[in-house]
Amino acid sequence: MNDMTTFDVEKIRRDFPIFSREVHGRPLAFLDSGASAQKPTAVLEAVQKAYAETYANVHRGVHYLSQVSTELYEGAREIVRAHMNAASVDEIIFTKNATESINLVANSYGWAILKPGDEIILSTLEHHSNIVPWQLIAEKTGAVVKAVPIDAHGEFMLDKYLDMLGPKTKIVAVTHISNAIGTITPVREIIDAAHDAGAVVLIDGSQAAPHMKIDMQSLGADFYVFTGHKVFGPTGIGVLYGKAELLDAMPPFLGGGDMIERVTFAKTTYAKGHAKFEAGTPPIVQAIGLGAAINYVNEIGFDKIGAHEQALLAYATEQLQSINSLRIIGQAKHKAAIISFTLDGVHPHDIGTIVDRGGVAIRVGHHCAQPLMDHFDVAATARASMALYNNRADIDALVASVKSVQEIFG
Amino acid sequence: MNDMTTFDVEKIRRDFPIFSREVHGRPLAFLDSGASAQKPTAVLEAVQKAYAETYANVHRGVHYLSQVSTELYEGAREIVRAHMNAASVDEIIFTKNATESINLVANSYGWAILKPGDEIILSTLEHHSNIVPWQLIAEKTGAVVKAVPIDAHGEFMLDKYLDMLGPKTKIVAVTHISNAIGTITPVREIIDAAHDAGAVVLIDGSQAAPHMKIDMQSLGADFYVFTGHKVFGPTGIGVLYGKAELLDAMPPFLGGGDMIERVTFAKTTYAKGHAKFEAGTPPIVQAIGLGAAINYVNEIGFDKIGAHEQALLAYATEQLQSINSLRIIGQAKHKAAIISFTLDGVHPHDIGTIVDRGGVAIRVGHHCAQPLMDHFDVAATARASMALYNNRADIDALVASVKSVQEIFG
Amino acid sequence: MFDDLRELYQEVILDHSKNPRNFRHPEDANHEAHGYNPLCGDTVDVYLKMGHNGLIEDAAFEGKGCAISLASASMMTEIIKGKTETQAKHIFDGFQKLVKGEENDFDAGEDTERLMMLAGVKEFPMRVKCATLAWHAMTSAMDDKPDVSTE
Amino acid sequence: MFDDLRELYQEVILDHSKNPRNFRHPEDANHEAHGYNPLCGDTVDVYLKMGHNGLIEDAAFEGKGCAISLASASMMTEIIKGKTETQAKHIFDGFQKLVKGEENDFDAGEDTERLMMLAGVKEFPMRVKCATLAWHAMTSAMDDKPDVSTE
Ligand SMILES: Cc1ncc(COP(=O)(O)O)c(C=O)c1O
Ligand SMILES: Cc1ncc(COP(=O)(O)O)c(C=O)c1O
Repeated sequence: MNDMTTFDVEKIRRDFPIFSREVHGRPLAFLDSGASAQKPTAVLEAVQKAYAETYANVHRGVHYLSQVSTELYEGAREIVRAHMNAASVDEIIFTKNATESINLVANSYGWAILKPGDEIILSTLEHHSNIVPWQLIAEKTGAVVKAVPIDAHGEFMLDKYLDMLGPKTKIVAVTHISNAIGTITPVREIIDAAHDAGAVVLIDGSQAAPHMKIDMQSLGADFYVFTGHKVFGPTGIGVLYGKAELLDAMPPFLGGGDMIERVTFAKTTYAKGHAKFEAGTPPIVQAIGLGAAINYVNEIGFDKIGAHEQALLAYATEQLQSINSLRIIGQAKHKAAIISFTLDGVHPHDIGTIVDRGGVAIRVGHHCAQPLMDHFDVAATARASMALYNNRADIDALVASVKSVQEIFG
Repeated sequence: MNDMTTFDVEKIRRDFPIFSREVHGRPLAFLDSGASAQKPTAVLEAVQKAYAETYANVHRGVHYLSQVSTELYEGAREIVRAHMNAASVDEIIFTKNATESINLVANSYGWAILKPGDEIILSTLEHHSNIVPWQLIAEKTGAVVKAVPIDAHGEFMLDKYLDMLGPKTKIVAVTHISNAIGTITPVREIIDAAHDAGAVVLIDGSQAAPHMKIDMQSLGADFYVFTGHKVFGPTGIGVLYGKAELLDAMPPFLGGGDMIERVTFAKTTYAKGHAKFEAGTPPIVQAIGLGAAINYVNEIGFDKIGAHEQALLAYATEQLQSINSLRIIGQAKHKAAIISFTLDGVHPHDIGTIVDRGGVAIRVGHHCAQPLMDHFDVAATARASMALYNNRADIDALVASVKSVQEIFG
Repeated sequence: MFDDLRELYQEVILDHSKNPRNFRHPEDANHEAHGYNPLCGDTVDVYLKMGHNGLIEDAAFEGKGCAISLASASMMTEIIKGKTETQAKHIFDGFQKLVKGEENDFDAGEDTERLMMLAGVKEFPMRVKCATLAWHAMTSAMDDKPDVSTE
Repeated sequence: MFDDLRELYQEVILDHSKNPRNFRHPEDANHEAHGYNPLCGDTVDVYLKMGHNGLIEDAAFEGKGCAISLASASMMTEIIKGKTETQAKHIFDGFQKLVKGEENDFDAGEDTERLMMLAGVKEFPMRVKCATLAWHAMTSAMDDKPDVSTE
C-alpha cells in the first residue's frame, strides 16, 4: 500500500493534538523538540486509559487491576528492550529521566570501581547531565574528569581521544548526538577504542533516540541512556540500558521498596535483575506511555523519519545561510536535524522573544552545554531543533521571523 | 449550601472514572489505596491538557508554550507549598516518588554530616523505603541504624525512643502513619524530643498525605516526604519538603541540567533554592497533575474526608472482627483507615486470589515492611486500605468474600 | 461460588496443602536448595537424596507458603521420587507450560492426572510463581550437584 | 509588525543597548556586585561610587546581555547617579512592579518617562529577569557596603 511506503508529514501532524492550536494568533511552528517533543494521540490515550481503566500499583498485588497494570508496565519494558535490541529485559531499567540514568551509573558503577587518579573521559560536546554527575563522583572518589576536544566544525576529535585513552581510563561517557549543535559522534569507534583500553562506555542517546534506530547488540555500548519526553513519550520517564553482567555486579543506587529481596535491620539483601535499580513505586503510567510512543515511531519507521528530517535539515540550513549576518554554529559532516545559530549584533534572547511572536518556538540559551558554548566563545545561541512532525512551513516561518528580528534591530 | 457541608461519597465516586468498570463481573471494591490511589477526572484532565494544549519543557525557553508550561509547573509547586504550609517554595522539591525523596536526604544531608558511630533512629513500623536508604548511607559513612520498637498493639514506643536518643543521634526518620497496620505515630513528640537531642527529623508522610492535612510550620519537621500516586495524583512524582536553612547547606544529590549555575570542566557551581535538587527535566506534567489532585482533596476538605474514613474504619473493624478466626494485626489507638488481618489456616495469598474473584482488590504480602511482619511473626497479611471514595458496600463486599474464603477452605 | 476458584482450590489441592507429604528434612539428603518468593515472603527448602544409579531416592521439603505452593511442593516430592534427574526436569518443563497456559496437551505419563489438578493455576497468572517455586528449588538442588549429569 | 514587539524594542531601548552609557569600570568605585542569569548565561558587573554625603556619585557597569538587560542597565546608571541609596532602591521597587505588570500608576518623578520606555517588558514575563538583572546587582552592591545606611 502506498500509504505505508510514503512519509506524509501532514498526516503525522494530525496525530499531534497540539498542532491544532495557534500561538499569538499564528500557526505553531514548534522547533524546540530538542528540549522536549510533543505527544501523539496514541501516547495520550495510552496514558489516559492506564489511569482511567486499569490503574493500580504494580508488582505488589494479586488482584486483577494490579495484574493488568503490571502486565502493561512490564510490557513497556519489553517494547523498549525489543526497540533497543537488548539481550534481555533485565538490561532495561526505568528511571525518571536521562539525567537520573547517568547519575545511577556514576553513583553505582562509578562509586564501586573508581580509585584516586582513575580517569573518566567525556567530551566538550556533552550536556550538563553527562558532565556534572561525573564531576560529583570524581570528587567523592578522587578520580579525574577529562574532556575530548572538538574542532572548529564541532566534530568530536577522534585522534585526540585515542591519545587520551590509557590504562587509567576507567569510564568513557560521550553523547551520541550533541543537543546543542547536532553533531553525530563516531560512537562505534569510541566504544571499540575504549574497550581496547579496558574502559567501560556510557553513551548518552538522549538526542539520538528520537531520530534513529538504536541497536545495543550491534553497538556494544556498556550503558546507553535516553529520556522519554524527547522521544514523544511522557515526562517523568527515562531509560538506562546496561549490560547484564555489569548490572549484576553493581551495588544498588536508590534503596527502598521493590528493590529488595529480604529486609531486616541486621542485614538486607537485594533483588536481582532490573528490580535492584527500581526503588519505590516506578513511573508506571509514564513507562506505559513511553511504550506507546516507541510503538508509534516504529510504525512510521526510522528510515523514513531520518530521511524526512535530513531533507528538512538541508532545506533549513540553506534558507538560514541565505540570511545576512546569520552564523551557524556547528557544521559537522554528520548532523542530526538541529541548527544552532547567532545573528550579528542581536542577542539570542531577543531573537527568541521576537520569533515567538511569529508563532515560532525555538530555544535560546546555553542549551545546558556551557563548555561547548565556551568553546565557540558565545554565551548563548538560538537553536532550531526538528522532529518528524516538522514541515517546510515551519522552516519558512522561522526564516521570516528571523528576518523580522533584523528589521527591528535595524 | 448543603452540598458544601455534607460528604456525599456516591458523588465523589462519580469523580473517579475507574468506578464505572467491573472486575470479574462484579462492581469494583477497591481497597488497595494504601498501595496506590485511583485518579479523579480533575487530575486526568489536567494531565491531558498539559500534554495536548500547552506542552513544552520548562525553565529553558522564552517561547510561549515553554512559558505556560513553566507557569503550570511552578504553580503546582505553589499549590504544594500552600497545602503543606511551608514557608517558601524553595522548600518544596519535586522528586519521582517518596523513595527518591528519602534517598535524596540520606545521600545529601546524611553523606554531609554522618561520621562513624553516629546514630540514625528509625522504627519497626517503617516501610522499606524509609529503611534501606539509611542502611546504604550508614554503610558508606560508618553510621549505625537503630529501630525504635513497637508494642503488641503496633504502637510506637515513645519511652523507648526517648531512651535511645542521645548525643550520637544525628537523624531520626519515622513514618507518620504505618502503611501496613495504620498506626498513627506521635510525630509531634518525636520531633520535639529529637530537636532537644540536637538531631534532625525526617517524617515519611506517604500514608498521611491522603488522609490528613499536613502543616510544616506547626509540625516543625526538618524534612517531610510524600508521594503523588497515593494522594490521587499521577505516578512518577514525589515531594520533599526541607527547611530552607538545611537545604541551602546541603550538597547536591543528582547532577545535571537545571541544577547548575555555571559549568566548566575546571569547576561547577550550583543553583540556589529548589533548583539545586531538581536535576534534568523534571516530571513536569506529573507535578501539574499532583497540583490538580491537591486542589481536588482540598475542595472536599480533610476534615470531612477524615470523618468519613474513620467511620468506615470503625464499620470495617466491627464487621471483620465478627468473622471467626480472623485476626486483626495492629490495633493502635490512633489509626488511619487501614486494616491488616490474617485468617487462621489460610495464607494471605490465597485470601487475595479468592476475594479478587468477588471484585475486591486488597493487598496481600509483606507490604514492604518485613521488620514489622517479623515483629508480629507473620510472613504476610491481607490488608484493606480505604480512601475517600470507599463506601460501606466496599466493606460488605470484602466481608462477603472473606466468608467465601472460609467456605472454600472448609 | 466461582468455577475457576473451585477448579483452583480442589479437594486434592487443599488436602495436600493442609497435610503436605514429605514435609521433613531427611538426614541423608545430599542435595538441597532454598527457594524464596520476595512478593509474599514465602520460602521453601527442597531436599533430595540422589542415588548412585542416578535415581532420586528421596525427595522432601519444608517451608511456609500458600495453599498452591504447599500443594505443588507436596505433589512434586511424591512424583519425582524414583525418577531420574532428566525425567524430573522434563516433567517440570511440561508442568511449567501447563500452569502458564502455554501447553494444552500436557503429558507426564502416569503423573499427568495428578499434575492436571494444578492446571487451574493458568487462570491466575499471579499465582504461577507459587505453583513453580518448589520445582525451581528442585532443579537448583540438582544443578548444585558437583557431578551434574545431563545424561 | 507586532505592536507589543515595537513597544518592547523602541528606538530608545535599541539605542541604549547598542551604545550603552556608563559602560566602564571606574577606578574609584567603592561598591560592586556581579549579576548572573543562569537561564541565558548573561552577566553584569555594577560599579558604584558612593560619596560621603550618601549620594551615588558614579554608577557604571560592564557585561554581556540581551538588548533589554543592556538598555535597562544603561538607563539605570544614568538615573541613579546623584540619588541617595534609599531613592535608588525606591525607584527599583517601583520599576520592578512596573515591568511585572503589578503597578499601573508608576511614578519615579523626573525619571518616570524614561523608565516607562521599559514598560513593554510586562507583556513578556520571561524577560522580566533581563530588565531587572542590573538593578538587583545594584542593590547587592549597596548592601555589601559595610556602613550601609537606610537613612
Ligand atoms: C509509608 C510509606 N513510605 C514510603 C512509601 C514509598 O512510596 P513510593 O513507592 O511512591 O516511593 C510508601 C508506599 O509505597 C509508604 O506506604
Ligand atoms: C544530550 C542530552 N543529554 C541529556 C539530557 C538530559 O535529559 P533529561 O533532562 O530528560 O534528563 C538532554 C536533554 O535535556 C540531552 O539533550
